[in-house]
Amino acid sequence: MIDKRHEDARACLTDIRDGDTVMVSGFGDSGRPNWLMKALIDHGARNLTLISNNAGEGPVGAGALIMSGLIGKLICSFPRGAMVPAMMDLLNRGAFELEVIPQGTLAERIRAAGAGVSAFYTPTGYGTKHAEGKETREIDGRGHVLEYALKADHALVRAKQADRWGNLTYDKLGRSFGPLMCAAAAHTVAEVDEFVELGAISPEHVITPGIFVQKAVLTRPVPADAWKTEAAA
Amino acid sequence: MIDKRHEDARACLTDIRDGDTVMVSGFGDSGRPNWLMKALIDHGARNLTLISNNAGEGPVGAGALIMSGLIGKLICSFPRGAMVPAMMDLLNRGAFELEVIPQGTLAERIRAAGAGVSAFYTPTGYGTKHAEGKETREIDGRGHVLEYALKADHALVRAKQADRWGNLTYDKLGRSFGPLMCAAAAHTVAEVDEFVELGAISPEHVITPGIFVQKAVLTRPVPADAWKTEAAA
Amino acid sequence: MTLSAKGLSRDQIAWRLARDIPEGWFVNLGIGMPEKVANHLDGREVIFHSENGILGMGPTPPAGQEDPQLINAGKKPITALPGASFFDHAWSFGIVRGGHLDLCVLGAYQVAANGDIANWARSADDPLPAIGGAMDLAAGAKRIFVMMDHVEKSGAPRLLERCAYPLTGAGVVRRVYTSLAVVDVTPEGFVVREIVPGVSPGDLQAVTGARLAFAPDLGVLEAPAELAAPAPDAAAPGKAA
Amino acid sequence: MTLSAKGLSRDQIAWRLARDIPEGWFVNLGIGMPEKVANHLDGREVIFHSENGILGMGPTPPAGQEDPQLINAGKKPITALPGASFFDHAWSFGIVRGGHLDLCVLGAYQVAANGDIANWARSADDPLPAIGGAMDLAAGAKRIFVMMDHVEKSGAPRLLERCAYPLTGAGVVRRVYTSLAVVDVTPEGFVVREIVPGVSPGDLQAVTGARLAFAPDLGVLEAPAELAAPAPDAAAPGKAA
Repeated sequence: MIDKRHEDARACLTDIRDGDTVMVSGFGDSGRPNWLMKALIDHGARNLTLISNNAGEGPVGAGALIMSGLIGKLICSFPRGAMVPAMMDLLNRGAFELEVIPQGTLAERIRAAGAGVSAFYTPTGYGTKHAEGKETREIDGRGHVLEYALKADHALVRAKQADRWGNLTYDKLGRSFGPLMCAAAAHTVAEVDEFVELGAISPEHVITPGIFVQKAVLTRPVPADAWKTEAAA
Repeated sequence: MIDKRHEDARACLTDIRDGDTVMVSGFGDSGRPNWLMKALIDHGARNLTLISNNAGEGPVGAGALIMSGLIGKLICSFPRGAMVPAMMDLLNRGAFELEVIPQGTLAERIRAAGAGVSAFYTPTGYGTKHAEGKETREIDGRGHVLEYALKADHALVRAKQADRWGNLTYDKLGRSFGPLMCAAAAHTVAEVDEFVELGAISPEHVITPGIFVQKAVLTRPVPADAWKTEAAA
Repeated sequence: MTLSAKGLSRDQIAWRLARDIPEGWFVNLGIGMPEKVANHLDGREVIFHSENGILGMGPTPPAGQEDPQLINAGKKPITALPGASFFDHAWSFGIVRGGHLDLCVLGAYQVAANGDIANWARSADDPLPAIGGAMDLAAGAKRIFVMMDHVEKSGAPRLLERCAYPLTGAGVVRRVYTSLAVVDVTPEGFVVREIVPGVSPGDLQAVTGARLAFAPDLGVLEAPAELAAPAPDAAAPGKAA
Repeated sequence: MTLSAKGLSRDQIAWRLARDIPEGWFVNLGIGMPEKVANHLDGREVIFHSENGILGMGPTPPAGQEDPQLINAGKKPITALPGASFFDHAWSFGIVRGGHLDLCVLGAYQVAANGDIANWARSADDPLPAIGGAMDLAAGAKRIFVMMDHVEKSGAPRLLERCAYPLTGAGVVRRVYTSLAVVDVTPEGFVVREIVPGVSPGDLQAVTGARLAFAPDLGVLEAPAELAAPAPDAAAPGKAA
């Protein structure tokens, strides 16, 4: 019998190796897989490439991961917030590499990876610094930038419900990047409010079909002080 | 007050002009907007480009439109079924032009138009007759075909529920191309089982947000003999 | 009285801009100053989009009723109106990039006479560039209206021949609502449609970094006095995240 | 006894192929012959995809309970199992093209030693080419298994050095299950894994249009006799629509 429900978050992350690429869902505090991100810090794989829309709102989530010293490269759209001074310090010391991408392009690149589209032309960013060094093309009289699919080895995703096939629903604006990342990663772990019986989610209301999800665990709160780690080396 | 609900299907189609491009939703008999397609025949605009996954299953839907002589070009993935002899006859007489596209590429081209992606690289069809004359590119060691967004002036779409903002739900496999076409057309008319009050559809369950829908009408059955028109000139 | 004292408050600019939004438009309001536009629609039904995945965004909830999964692009608590819909980030930016929004209102550091907008960084060398969704919004909506103070706190002009700061979008701005005027961006450059009382075309040109043309039917921009603020505020423009 | 009389029935081919599908795979079964595979899983939980927008497709409903909005890619009535999900065509073919399906089973006119498959047209000049979803399925799934009679009704071979008919996909087939053998497609060409009883490697080579290698541990393909059909049937392979 297929059953993707697991008890131990940390055990779901054992396949994450040094140098892997990891996507984390969410927009700000909404839809962020705190329990899995904390487990990722404890897991301790190093030199990770982290793909997260936000980074730096505070010493939690992506901010805590960056401060943990486990991140070799950060790909995001908005590296701003209370952590800016600390992140600047780490950047100046060369502790990690940063790539900032327009948010819609970030979303579409992730979506493309999941959907088997290897590259696409978008008008976003044409004529700006973001397009420098990129291939461009005029289509229907308008400038476009060529962008490539962005995939990952792993995705950590916050959702609302999961059944044993891994079908997911989300909670309001917590949806955001979740469904895209589930499809774009080779191995997706979902952190959910509740496990439900197979068939409890109407086929009309499944947002992420289980084909995109490898494992699911129940969420638990992460106390603010649990995010703290030794300062990055 | 915004209210996209209308009573008269024919009146919703008055903006359709000779030479326009019209998408129709559905896969086989599922999700096909019969009432609107019959109204399109009655409306009588000529030299239309019709985009429909299927064509030719029988003297209904796209098959009836083709026999009506109003179609100048058909874009589809599967022009097969009981109508093949009649369609062959029309093709041989040059009565319409035909473009056949792999089904996933058709869906993705329509999706791209709605999402503001102007072109994309797909592995589908590389090395086949479908790729002849198309731009190709090797990405990550694999051959890809460049495909362009496919938009329309109008979309006629079958859905289940609509509220006055034009938010839609669908019925099972009747969803298929509907949500993509709503977004890809400048002017979308939805044919639905029922009108519901604003708020009756949970924000979690809206499949097509009203921003993609301009008008909605209640569906009505189209008797088999009502599809008949004079043979195409 | 200085020019800045004659200028509109942010609420007054928002009021003026809101008059140009008809019922039924789908609108994205950038973070910060543009959010005030929602307060001045006089009952017209306008549907607001927030790029983190909602159409039908409603006002701030009462204190104590905030939901951490209901926030806007600025990370502030919102509500979902009856008729709202949630969708993933690919569809949300499909709405943006696909030209489905009737209007996006953005704050800006600078706007150029060719429609260029700069609103995400004051330096091309910013090591932590805050692009967010601004480039997508600038490239995607049917119309881009900009709201901003006419000049910097320092008095430096923000309407320029060419932007000095890094661009968010090239040639995309349709109209600019400043503390002193309503200015269209046309193929021939800036054309002033309305000016606040007590400011002459010459005064306006003097605080503008690009040549201004003036509409033959140049209007007076009179905003409700009750919306006036004690003092103008020239903080950084809002940016999507 | 002729070779064709020694050949497997379609149900027997389906039975053999089904033995290679472990529990938990996501599988798309092409229209026609491949659909029979679903009958031979012996209780293993396998999730079926139909490209018109469902995962968790269940068996044909009882007569009278058909729902016109619940059909498979072949337009035949289906059911939705508990755990099923519906999605639009873009996501459905995202599942296909994105490499998420563990397996797609296709019928074919011809398969070549380089993995090419031809299953959508017998002529490049077909004025009504029935491409459907076959090209996407051929290009997208993690594995493509082909089910087909070993030869045409005319006796002409279907396993060839190069396909004569227009390609559906280039270099994509992993394994072919025919009425006479199980044949892997390898970088060195066809390698036979199993042959039905009573057919020698020489017999098989004689009805094959490409050079065959034979596995050192060449097996005997013995299928349950109760699945044998009265007479083999060599109609056109199924195609997605």
